[in-house]
Amino acid sequence: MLPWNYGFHWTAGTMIFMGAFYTVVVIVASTLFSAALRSRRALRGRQTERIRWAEDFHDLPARDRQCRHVLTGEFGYRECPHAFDCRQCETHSHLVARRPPDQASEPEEDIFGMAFPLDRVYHRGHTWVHSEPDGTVTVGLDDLGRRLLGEPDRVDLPQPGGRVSVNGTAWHAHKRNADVRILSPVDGEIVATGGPDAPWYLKIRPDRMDFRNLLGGHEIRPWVMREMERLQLALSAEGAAPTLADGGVPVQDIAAVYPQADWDAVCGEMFLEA
Amino acid sequence: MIASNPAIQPNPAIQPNATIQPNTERQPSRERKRAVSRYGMSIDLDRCTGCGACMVACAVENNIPPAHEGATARKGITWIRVFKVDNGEEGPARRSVFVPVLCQQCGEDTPCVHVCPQQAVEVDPATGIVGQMPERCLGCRYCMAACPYHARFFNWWDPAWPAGMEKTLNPDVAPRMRGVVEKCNFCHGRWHAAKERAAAAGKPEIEAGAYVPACVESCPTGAIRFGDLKDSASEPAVAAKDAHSFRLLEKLGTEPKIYYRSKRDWVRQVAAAPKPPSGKENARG
Amino acid sequence: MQRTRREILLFMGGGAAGAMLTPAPWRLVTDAAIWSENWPGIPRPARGEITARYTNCALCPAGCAVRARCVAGQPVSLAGVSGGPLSLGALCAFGLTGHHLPYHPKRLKQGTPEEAAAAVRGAMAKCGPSENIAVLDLAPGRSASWTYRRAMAAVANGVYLAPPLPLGGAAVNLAKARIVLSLGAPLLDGWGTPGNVHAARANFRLVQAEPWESRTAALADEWLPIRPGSEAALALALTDPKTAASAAQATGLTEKQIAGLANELRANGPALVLSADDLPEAMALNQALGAWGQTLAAGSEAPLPDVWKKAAPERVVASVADNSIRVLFIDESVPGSHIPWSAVEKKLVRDNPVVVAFAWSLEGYGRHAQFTLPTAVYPELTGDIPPAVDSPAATFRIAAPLVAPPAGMTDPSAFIAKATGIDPGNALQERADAIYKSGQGTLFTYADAKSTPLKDLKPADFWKSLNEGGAWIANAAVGQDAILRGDCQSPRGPIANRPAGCLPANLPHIGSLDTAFPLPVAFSEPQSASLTSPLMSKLYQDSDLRMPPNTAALHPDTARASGILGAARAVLETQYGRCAIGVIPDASVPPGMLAVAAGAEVLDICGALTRAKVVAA
Amino acid sequence: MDKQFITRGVKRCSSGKFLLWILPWVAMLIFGLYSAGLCLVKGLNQTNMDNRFAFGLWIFLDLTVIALGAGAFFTGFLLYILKMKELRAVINSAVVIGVVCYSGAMCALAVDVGQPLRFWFTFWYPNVHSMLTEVTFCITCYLTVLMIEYLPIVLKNRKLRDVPEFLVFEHELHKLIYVLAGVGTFLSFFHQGSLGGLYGVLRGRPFAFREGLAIWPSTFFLFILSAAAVGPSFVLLTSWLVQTISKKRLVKPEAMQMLGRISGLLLAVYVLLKTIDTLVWINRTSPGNGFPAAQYYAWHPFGTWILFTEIALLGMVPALILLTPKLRARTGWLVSAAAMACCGVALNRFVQTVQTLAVPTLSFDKFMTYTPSWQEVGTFLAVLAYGVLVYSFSFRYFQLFPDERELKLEVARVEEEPALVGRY
Repeated sequence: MLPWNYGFHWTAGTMIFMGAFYTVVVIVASTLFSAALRSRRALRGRQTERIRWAEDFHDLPARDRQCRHVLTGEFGYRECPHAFDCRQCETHSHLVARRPPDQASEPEEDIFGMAFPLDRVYHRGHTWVHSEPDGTVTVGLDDLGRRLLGEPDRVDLPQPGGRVSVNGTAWHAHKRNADVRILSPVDGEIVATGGPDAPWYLKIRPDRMDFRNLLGGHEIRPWVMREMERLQLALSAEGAAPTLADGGVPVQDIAAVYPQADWDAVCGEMFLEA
Repeated sequence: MIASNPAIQPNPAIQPNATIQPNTERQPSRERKRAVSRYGMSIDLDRCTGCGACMVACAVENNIPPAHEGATARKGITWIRVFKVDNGEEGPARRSVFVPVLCQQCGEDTPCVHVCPQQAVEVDPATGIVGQMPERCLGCRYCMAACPYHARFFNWWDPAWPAGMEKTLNPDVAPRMRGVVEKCNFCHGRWHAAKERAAAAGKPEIEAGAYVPACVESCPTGAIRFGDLKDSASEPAVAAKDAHSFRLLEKLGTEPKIYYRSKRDWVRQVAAAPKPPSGKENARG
Repeated sequence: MQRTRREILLFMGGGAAGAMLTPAPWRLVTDAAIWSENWPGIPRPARGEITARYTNCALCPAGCAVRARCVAGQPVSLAGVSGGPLSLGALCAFGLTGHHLPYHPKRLKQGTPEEAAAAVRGAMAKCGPSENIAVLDLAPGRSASWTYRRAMAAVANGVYLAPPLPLGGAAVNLAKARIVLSLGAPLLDGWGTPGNVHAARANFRLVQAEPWESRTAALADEWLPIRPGSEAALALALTDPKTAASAAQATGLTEKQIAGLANELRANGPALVLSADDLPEAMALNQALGAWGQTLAAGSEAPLPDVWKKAAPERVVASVADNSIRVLFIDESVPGSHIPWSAVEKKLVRDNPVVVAFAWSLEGYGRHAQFTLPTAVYPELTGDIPPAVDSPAATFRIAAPLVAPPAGMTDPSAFIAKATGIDPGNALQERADAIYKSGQGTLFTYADAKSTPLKDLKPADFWKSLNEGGAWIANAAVGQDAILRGDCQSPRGPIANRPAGCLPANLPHIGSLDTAFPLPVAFSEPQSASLTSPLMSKLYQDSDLRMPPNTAALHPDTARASGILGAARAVLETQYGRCAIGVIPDASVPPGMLAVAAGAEVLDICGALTRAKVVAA
Repeated sequence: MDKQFITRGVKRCSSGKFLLWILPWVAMLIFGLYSAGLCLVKGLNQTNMDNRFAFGLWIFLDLTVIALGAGAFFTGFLLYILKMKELRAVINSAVVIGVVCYSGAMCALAVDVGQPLRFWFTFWYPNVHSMLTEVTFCITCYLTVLMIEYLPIVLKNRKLRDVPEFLVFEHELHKLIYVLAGVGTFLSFFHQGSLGGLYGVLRGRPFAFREGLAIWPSTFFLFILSAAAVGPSFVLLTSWLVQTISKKRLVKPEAMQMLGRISGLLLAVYVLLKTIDTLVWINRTSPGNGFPAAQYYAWHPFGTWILFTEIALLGMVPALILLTPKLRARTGWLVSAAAMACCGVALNRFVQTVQTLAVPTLSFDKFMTYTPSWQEVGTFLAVLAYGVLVYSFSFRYFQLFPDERELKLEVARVEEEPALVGRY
């Protein structure tokens, strides 16, 4: 084992054997060590939220990781390489550049009786961002998200003054056995908090007025259609009835209609949480 | 753990032609360190009466405890074991021979040495004796699986002597604990004592006949002879050249140092590989 | 100055790391191995000055010379003595482990000598005229034996009993023999003095006539596998050719073979015939072959003090009237030949006889006696060794104690002498003096392997050397003062006229086949009723080399016929009784016989020439 | 009650049902631990092993279990080094199997040696020429590696990952997993081989002795190959078992078939080489040592049938099945072929350990037989129970089959199609 204990000979065999052994030990040890080091750095650098989202995104089924441009039909099939953060995506900016400015006809999209006002942009985690004149933005749940949670049992809002980051946790909502974190659509500092009964959940002073990562305009309909489809799947996967209760129009509190469904799983699906 | 042992004397009755003569072979000092002597044995099967004196003498010398009541012929500790071997015939045609089997002290890639995971088995370069270090042994028994002669033994039980009998233990040999392997080492205690006597007498090497293992000393018929194979005058060296000599499983190429001898042809077949079952096997031995 | 916790921790950590770079911790770890060797429960051999001490083995009449390696006086191993008179450096397995006997778990620790003495006194007092007081001496020919004979001579109707002497007391001179016919005698397996036998072996041709391949048969020059129980017939045919035909039938040999053997014996003499049970036929054959005076001579003992001459004659148990013994002393302090208890028992008076056994374990007659008084055991006991059957010259050898016997041991001769009111004196020394007076013979001392004519010694030195390991050997085969043994009172008389001269008178000669007990018994191991060293387990348990005591090996067919096929245990039945035995199926034992390893139980029911049967347990 | 520990969106049986399932295994484990304890306290005299049968049931168990556990390293190798993405579906399960097998084998070994307290001697006084040293070193290292590979699986548990430190560490460790996979492959390569070498080097046992390359007898390479071949088969087999017992779809059939194909491919190569090796041994090695190979098979019950069964019946046949796409596509064939492959390798290990010792070497030896004592069997069962328990718990609380959720939705989708179509 070591040169100065019994039976150690400086033979080629010993050298090779021990060399290999210690190499392995060193490699394994350093792997562990560097992993520990990197995670320490990550923790220091408040990367937890980013990592959590990266993991969740990574664990999403392939078909839920689709690029937004697949929804609009610009791609047949494309997995989003940027974890739904289009701000770093060249492809996206190119496509947007080529896209004709869309003329919004009516002020809001009505999809299955759900209102999706066009004056705001939507995050795929079912939050919207609405720019206020005072340079802040308000963030709230979109209609589908609202109906999924219905009257939430509990909502844990962050303290004003705290920070949120894109795809990081904005707040937590509890409904039945569901405990979901709602993804934040923007980076910024929390100015004020509202709640389920207030028109918005959070008022945020964003770092940059850059909402490229959010959906707007004509993207909304196909997206919501797709979301409904996912909802259908999630529901039936949880052993709920094949169609929505009232022949299509989601009721105000969908959860109430499916008492037997594993609401945790459904919300996990819809709010993009593993 | 080795006390000097002047009481052991050569036994002319056992070593008739052991006229005191120094080891004639003189190697250069560098050489000597590697191989001073190659101790070996010759066993005359035509003289072995199967009395078992060697077995008990060995047990006495090496502090091997009496058998635990659960011990059997396959769990017992017998560094040297006398087998009754027959020619497989029935009735008047049957012939038997007694074959003492001990560690054959293989000289070429000794099977048990290189399998031991922790250097508990070593060949002493000075004597060519395959040594076992029980205090180093893990008890994995790999060496036992490796030994073709079944000359290695595992301590299945804690060693136990009847009350008072531990007074008769040999101070030159430490008793072994449960769970370790042990084997014949040509009575290492005796070798050490002989070495010390030689040193005390100012001789470089142990003189022929000054060192004999217990089994050799105890054999009433002198069937077992012991000596240095490098010393061409020694009994085993002579026996090795005998036309009627053979070694067990010679073809394995492990160069065992125990030479057997018999004038009976069928006995010499014993050296060969086992025959398929004849259904005529002896229930004993 | 102030130290922060951090600094202290750093210091300790650094210290630990630094220590790792020194050999200390590694040495420690390495030594842990050695420590783990000395677990509790593993005895540590005692240390001490190592010396060599010499004595004679008292475990059988061979009395082999013994060199004991002692640590602080305690013998730790025994070995033969090179050039020892008869034993020639050889020692058997039993002898090699003799030093364990005092520590045998079954050793007898205490007895009640006072009560025994009182009982004996009482019994002797009311001993009727037709009743006897007897000593049964299992190892006759010792000085102690002469004490018993004197004691029995001192009391009215005292009788001295001993088992029949081998060859009726004759002595064998193997050195002279050129051809030996052994009728099942275990010549190479414990017969006589191993060293002597093996030394002589080279010079004679050995023909072993025996039903199964015993150790001797395996090494004989010729093995005649005869039918079980036909030894006598063969011997007879060899003596008297007229019976050859019937012998051929009985033995399964051809008449030609028998004739050939007969010629061989006559042509290649001097010949010697030995048999397992001292067959009269064998002795007759010896005489016919003219072995007498050549390979056979009258056995003789060392000279006696004149005062000892007034001694009771040596008698065999059979010669005593039934129900006539009121007081019986049995000396089995040294192992000797065993007489079936039932044979002894029927000699005792009906109304409470007193039987006092002197033994070191309860394995022998102690199981039957009212009183068993513990004695010293070799190598504790002091005594001389009876003449060996293969020693033509008279010898005197003392088994000097190597270890002191524990307290509370009884000395048989002292006890019997006291009971009979004689003075035992120091028998050994008196005899040594008598020998010295005879002035002949030589003394062989073991320590220096020197033999000195008696003349050149002072009496004190003679006595001293005898006690420190030595042997006196008479010069002539029969010294003028030698005491002849057994029934061979006058060897110079014409043997031919006294055909029965040296025939053991007592042997029941079973010629006809006994249908009640169809299986002749052959003893496959050296017979011994007494315990052996626990290490003997190496021979019968750790390896199947020998059979454990009280077991029988028999052919599967025999087992089937006896209805015990596959059984591990069975019951052995003989004319004397029955006992439980272990059974080993062994195809090498021919059908129709038993190869038995004797133990006390078996010997209790097996005399000479026993036939037996085995039944399911 | 343990809901919050179970991965979101996957279905697990009720706690009560789960308890019912583990109960018998726990009982078995307790019994096993008792018998193992006997062997440790009273010594190995509790077993039926003896000086002739120095190895018994346990060594056979160790060799087999380690061969089956090879799936861990080999799947890892294929996934992380050769980038076979499909195998991501089973890697976690494979790692757990590896952990179970190797730790189980280690425990069995600890009972098997006469002086367990001296286990560290091997590291302290290593004899680098001994195959067993290599095995001990590699297995210990590899077990450590497996544990580290197991760590992320544990930390990914729904409750644990709420702790930021765990979440982050798991994430970072998983990024470096390929390093471990590489090391694991290296180690496995050597100890699997050395396990074979263990017997191949026994010059004193001509039945086992083999010639080879440099210091390695042919069995060295055969063992590596057979282990690599049977590893995926065993992963496949377990996945199938879990699917059947839990009545869920866990692995995509493509992944299963891929495992089958790989297994079949390697098995075919193995069988080929094994055959060549056997022929060389029969015609050269063994006679060279004075042992006509025929006589080994004259000792009943170990006739030539055992050779045939090992190589042809449980080697060639499953290899062919696994290599035939048609059959492979049929779960029944696929699974039974995998099972046969596993049995084949188990039989090979049995022959190596038990038959080697049973066949006499000295001409006056008897043919040795040996039946394990109940203590040995008990210890054997303990390892088995331990394995089942660890796997059961891992399956319940950790995400062994990443595709499970997707497959679940998959099922739903299939049922949904008509309804959806009906919508538009």
